[in-house]
Amino acid sequence: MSHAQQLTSRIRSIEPVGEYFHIVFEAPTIAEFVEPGHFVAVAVGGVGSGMLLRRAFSIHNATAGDSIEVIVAAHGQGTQWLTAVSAGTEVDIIAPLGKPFLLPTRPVGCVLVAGGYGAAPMGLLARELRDRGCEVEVILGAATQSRLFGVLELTRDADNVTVTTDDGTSGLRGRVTDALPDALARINGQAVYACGPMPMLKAVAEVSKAHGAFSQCAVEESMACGIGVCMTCVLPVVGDDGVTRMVRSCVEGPCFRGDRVRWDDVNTVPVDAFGAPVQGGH
Amino acid sequence: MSHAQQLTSRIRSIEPVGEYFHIVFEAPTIAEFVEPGHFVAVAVGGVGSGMLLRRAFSIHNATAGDSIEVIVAAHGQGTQWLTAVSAGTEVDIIAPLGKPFLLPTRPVGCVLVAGGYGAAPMGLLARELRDRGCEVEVILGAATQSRLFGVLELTRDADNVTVTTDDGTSGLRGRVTDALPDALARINGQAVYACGPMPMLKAVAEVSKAHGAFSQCAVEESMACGIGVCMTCVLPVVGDDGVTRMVRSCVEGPCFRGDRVRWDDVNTVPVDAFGAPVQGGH
Amino acid sequence: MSVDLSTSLGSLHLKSPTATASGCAAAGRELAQFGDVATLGAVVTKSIMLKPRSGRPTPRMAETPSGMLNSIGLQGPGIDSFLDKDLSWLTSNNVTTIVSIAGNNVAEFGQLARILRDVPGIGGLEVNISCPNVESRGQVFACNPVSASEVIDTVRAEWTSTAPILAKLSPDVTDIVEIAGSVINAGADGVSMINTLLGMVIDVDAMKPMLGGRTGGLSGPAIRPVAVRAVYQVHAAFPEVPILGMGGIRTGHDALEFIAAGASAVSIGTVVFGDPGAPWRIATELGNELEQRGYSSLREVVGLAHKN
Amino acid sequence: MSVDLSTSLGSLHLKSPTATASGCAAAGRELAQFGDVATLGAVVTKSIMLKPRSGRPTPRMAETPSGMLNSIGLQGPGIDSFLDKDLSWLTSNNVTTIVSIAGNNVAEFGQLARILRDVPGIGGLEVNISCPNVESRGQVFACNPVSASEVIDTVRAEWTSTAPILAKLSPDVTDIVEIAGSVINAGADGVSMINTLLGMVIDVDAMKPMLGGRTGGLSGPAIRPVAVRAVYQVHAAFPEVPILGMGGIRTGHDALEFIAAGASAVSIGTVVFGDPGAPWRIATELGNELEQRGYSSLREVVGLAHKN
Ligand SMILES: Cc1cc2nc3c(=O)[nH]c(=O)nc-3n(C[C@H](O)[C@H](O)[C@H](O)COP(=O)(O)OP(=O)(O)OC[C@H]3O[C@@H](n4cnc5c(N)ncnc54)[C@H](O)[C@@H]3O)c2cc1C
Ligand SMILES: Cc1cc2nc3c(=O)[nH]c(=O)nc-3n(C[C@H](O)[C@H](O)[C@H](O)COP(=O)(O)OP(=O)(O)OC[C@H]3O[C@@H](n4cnc5c(N)ncnc54)[C@H](O)[C@@H]3O)c2cc1C
Ligand SMILES: Cc1cc2nc3c(=O)[nH]c(=O)nc-3n(C[C@H](O)[C@H](O)[C@H](O)COP(=O)(O)O)c2cc1C
Ligand SMILES: Cc1cc2nc3c(=O)[nH]c(=O)nc-3n(C[C@H](O)[C@H](O)[C@H](O)COP(=O)(O)O)c2cc1C
Ligand code: FES
Ligand code: FES
Repeated sequence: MSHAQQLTSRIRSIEPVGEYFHIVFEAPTIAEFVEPGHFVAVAVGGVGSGMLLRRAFSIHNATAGDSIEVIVAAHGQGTQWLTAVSAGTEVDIIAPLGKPFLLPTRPVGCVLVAGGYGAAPMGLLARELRDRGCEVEVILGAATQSRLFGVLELTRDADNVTVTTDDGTSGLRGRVTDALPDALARINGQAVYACGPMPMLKAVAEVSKAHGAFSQCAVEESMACGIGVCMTCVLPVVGDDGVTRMVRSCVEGPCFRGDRVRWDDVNTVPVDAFGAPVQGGH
Repeated sequence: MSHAQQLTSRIRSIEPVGEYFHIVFEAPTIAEFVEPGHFVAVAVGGVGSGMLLRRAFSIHNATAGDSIEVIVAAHGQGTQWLTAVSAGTEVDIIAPLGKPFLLPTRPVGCVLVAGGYGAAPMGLLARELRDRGCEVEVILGAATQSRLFGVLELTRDADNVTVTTDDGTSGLRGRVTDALPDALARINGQAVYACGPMPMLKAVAEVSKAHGAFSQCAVEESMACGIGVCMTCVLPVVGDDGVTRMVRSCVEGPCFRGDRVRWDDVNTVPVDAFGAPVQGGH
Repeated sequence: MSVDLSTSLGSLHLKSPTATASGCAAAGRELAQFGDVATLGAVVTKSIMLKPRSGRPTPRMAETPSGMLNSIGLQGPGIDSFLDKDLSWLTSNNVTTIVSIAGNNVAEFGQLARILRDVPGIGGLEVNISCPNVESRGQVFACNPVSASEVIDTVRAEWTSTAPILAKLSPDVTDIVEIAGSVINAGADGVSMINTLLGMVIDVDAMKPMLGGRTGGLSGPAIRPVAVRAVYQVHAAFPEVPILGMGGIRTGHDALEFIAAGASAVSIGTVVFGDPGAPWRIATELGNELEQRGYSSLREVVGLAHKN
Repeated sequence: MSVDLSTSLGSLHLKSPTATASGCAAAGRELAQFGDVATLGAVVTKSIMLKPRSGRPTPRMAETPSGMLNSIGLQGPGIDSFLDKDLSWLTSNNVTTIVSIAGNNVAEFGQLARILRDVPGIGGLEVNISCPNVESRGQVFACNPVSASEVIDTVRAEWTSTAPILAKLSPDVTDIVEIAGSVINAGADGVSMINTLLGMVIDVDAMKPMLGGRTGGLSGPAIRPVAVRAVYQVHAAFPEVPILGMGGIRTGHDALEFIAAGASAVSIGTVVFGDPGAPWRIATELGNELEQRGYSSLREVVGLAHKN
């Protein structure tokens, strides 16, 4: 486990990219420890803020000794604040956090599947995989063209990029999973890496499994602490011993084996989970 | 009573002056209604702020059709926020608020006495009084030189300026009231205008009375609403009928007749006040 | 806007769902600079007592994170002056008015009801049995089901008008549903909730409580989750009883939470201090929130969160 | 720094006045990345139950203005695993540890006390009788003086260690002084307060409560004035009884409010989520606040706001 560092970071730049914002944080002591799939937790709101909790973002890029980068969708209050501050603003960040993607030890074909800003961690991952000799296919999906992220960058960093949009405004009309079997076939894919909304992750995990590929999914659960102390971010995951536990996605994830997450039971406590309430009281 | 307007104002500039900040708010529709002694209430904290209440500042200057200006001491969270934002930031303001200084109808000698940022409204007042043909003496005091405000400006706008500091770093060592009798004598002063901390106002009111001058004191009570609806900002004031009432300093003040405020009873409800608790229950 | 925002609190029809909260808009007049008070759902007046009252010593407020403490102590001119100066202004300006009353004892509540029952122009009565800013904690009627129902009983007995009686409840109780039940039994037509939570800030320089009254009432967005919970619980227990919901409402989205939890209308309190136009703005925003979600009226959403 | 920040909770000496709050630092290990856990006043562990417990369904949290709601539901590994993995880590790292326990019924509290009494390395026991995140409201022992004292009675009877028993109280009661009195009578050496306030957020898109557990516990700076008031009231009534104060402490200045109100030490909860270094930072800040005001020790300030 890499140690997370808390630090006051200067925002070097904020630039719009489609519907998102690309933010560069100065983080000289952090960047070298970042692996693909790590996230950063950013304090928002400044002096007198009513927002106590940090916002989590996948690390999009890390330049050793210098900076880390994220891709942010302006969603609620916190991200609205963060995407509206000016360059030069200082914010408190903690990184790297979470378990990164598990990387193959041998050079195998890998398919990277992302929905919307889920593409944020994929460049770092693609480059790492190619450094290890893996052939890399990427599938990027979104509801509509303006919500696609990373097409250009990944075209450079991967062997092939397929784009899908729900409304057909870019690439194929349809879902990322429609394109997954072909991509797997093209490179004899053994591993699938996914980041995006829960229903997408579930579908990717299923398609991967059906095609005999190992999958790693980066989940996005609501997090209060991001460092493993609060137990808000749990989801039901099957352990090596076959037992389902409510595990913390901030420290035991966000990257999980797709075949181990009980996707249909997310937001519930399955009756067979470790410590689940038993009939007739606890 | 002038109508207060609520408006989203762009901050045109923020400049340090000594220990204070001079802030210019664009307020084209408001400026023409400002009279000396009016205040503005500024919302602070921006998106997601935990600070609900506005901050009140005396209006330092108003340029019709254009802007209003204030002098702010960075004190707690809200003023720290306000003095740290960059020019161009939009903030919600309400002005003009409060009862302004009561002006003499004839050209009489006037002494303006201010402590620290209490000098903020004095330029506007001095110019108005001189327009009316009054001779104007000003006494500016502070704990130390860096907390003096407005010396240069008032040297231009008044007939004479006396400076006092507690530590003697500028002007006379001592209190503003030490200089008041002489100033009154010099111009045969009939009216005294004061703005500053409560103990100073009390002293000014007493000295004025002793010298047969009418005094107007702008008080600074903690305010939740600034518009007269909450009853937080009250202090005991004697009415024309001789009855003491707990009156709202935001709408019936902040400028009060110095001889009507019961200075020693501020922060209490005098037993003879209208509606005061009576022995043995209400 | 195509959404019907009209609503009612028992027999009182409201053209808009946002009212001012008692003590946060005086008697409406000062707000007239910021909007047409007659277009509000209602003005709920500052709680009025029989006699003039000077309130508690200052400081009377402290800003707290996303909230504030106040210890006003029900300063007011007494019922006679209120009728003469305040209610007459409201009536002559066609403002829907809910008069809030507070007594030092049960009998005073009855006297106030007797005085007010024949006064024209009163849309409803809010009975403030929950003000924490009184000299002794023992005076908070709403903290005890028996004394709460005594007050409402007495008011009900005097109140001959058809305008609804709303009992204003305190969140500072172990079981707010029990208190609600007791005032409903005693004849309240509806409940208003919540009043402030008892709180304190210490001035660590003077080393004593900051407020002149030592303790004060905590209000504002900080307490909103407590208020929503209270509304939800009471609506679950008494689905037919109209609720005037309040506690930290800042936006139309917040107001919608209260409506979905079971409030028929909402009062805007502390937020008015920072944004005097809030009662109007929030009504507009609430309309937009409903429209975006495909609702055509506010009424269909009252209590909807209980159905899912 | 020249200020003596050491303090005590009954027989437990604390080298620093800031502890972690139960449920907000797990069992301390994750915080070790941000500071030396052994230098904290204490780690108060997440409330542990007899059996493993999976907690409530997600979502388990909602951010609220200056606060948050949680409905974790006491997820934990059960006492055996706790002793094996968590307490052993704490002990071997020389961490002052206050173990928080929670039971489904009175007997379970007793069993937990019996298991823990002979385990070395336990500095104190915090008895969580106030968690709102349980299936039925009836289970909140701290809302009733009788059931509260039953729990403490039972724990006291089992507890042979000299380490203090702290009863953790809920603010969701009409009279917290009464509850404090009942647990003190039953043998608590001190009280911890406050636990969270019962609250709710509605998801107005799904039109149902946001949290999986419907209601949750409100914590953070939003509730600080309620917590300070509770500490002040209980210290006024029982000046000799040590109080571990908590509720929205974010800075040393906030901590000083609690100390002045009567707490001998403080726990840092929700603020740790946004600032994991907070328990250390706040101790330093508190030292500075005391120094600036000319105090030479924390002890001389405990309860000082009652003297003025
Ligand atoms: C591991 C991880 C990686 C993420 N990566 C990215 C990314 O690269 N780019 C990006 O735009 N977003 C990302 N998100 C989602 C991002 O954290 C949320 O959009 C953001 O927290 C919402 O904050 P807000 O202030 O806009 O919304 P609010 O509704 O104001 O947030 C309120 C609270 O809920 C939490 N919350 C709300 N929505 C989410 C969510 N979807 N996921 C987690 N917490 C949430 C917030 O953190 C905050 O504590 C990621 C989330 C996680 C957990
Ligand atoms: C009529 C009037 C005119 C004023 N003119 C000026 C001026 O020209 N320049 C200037 O620097 N200051 C002025 N003040 C004081 C200024 O309003 C406070 O310094 C400021 O509100 C403090 O806010 P804060 O966020 O720094 O402090 P915080 O302690 O965070 O404030 C918390 C709350 O208390 C209120 N408050 C705190 N201190 C004061 C105070 N001294 N007076 C009133 N409310 C207070 C705040 O408004 C806020 O609601 C004036 C106050 C009044 C009432
Ligand atoms: C300054 C102030 C004065 C108040 N005065 C009264 C009052 O006189 N009568 C009453 O029933 N409630 C009074 N309240 C409580 C409010 O009506 C409301 O119930 C409470 O503040 C919660 O709503 P809010 O968070 O929107 O302010 C007062 C609140 C504040 C902040
Ligand atoms: C996520 C979370 C989990 C909590 N779990 C527990 C718990 O297990 N036992 C307990 O006694 N209190 C628990 N609490 C309450 C805290 O210990 C504390 O009493 C309360 O949150 C107020 O302090 P704060 O505002 O500093 O968080 C929990 C609070 C939070 C936010
Ligand atoms: S977010 Fe707190 S444990 Fe994961
Ligand atoms: S500040 Fe609200 S009445 Fe004066």
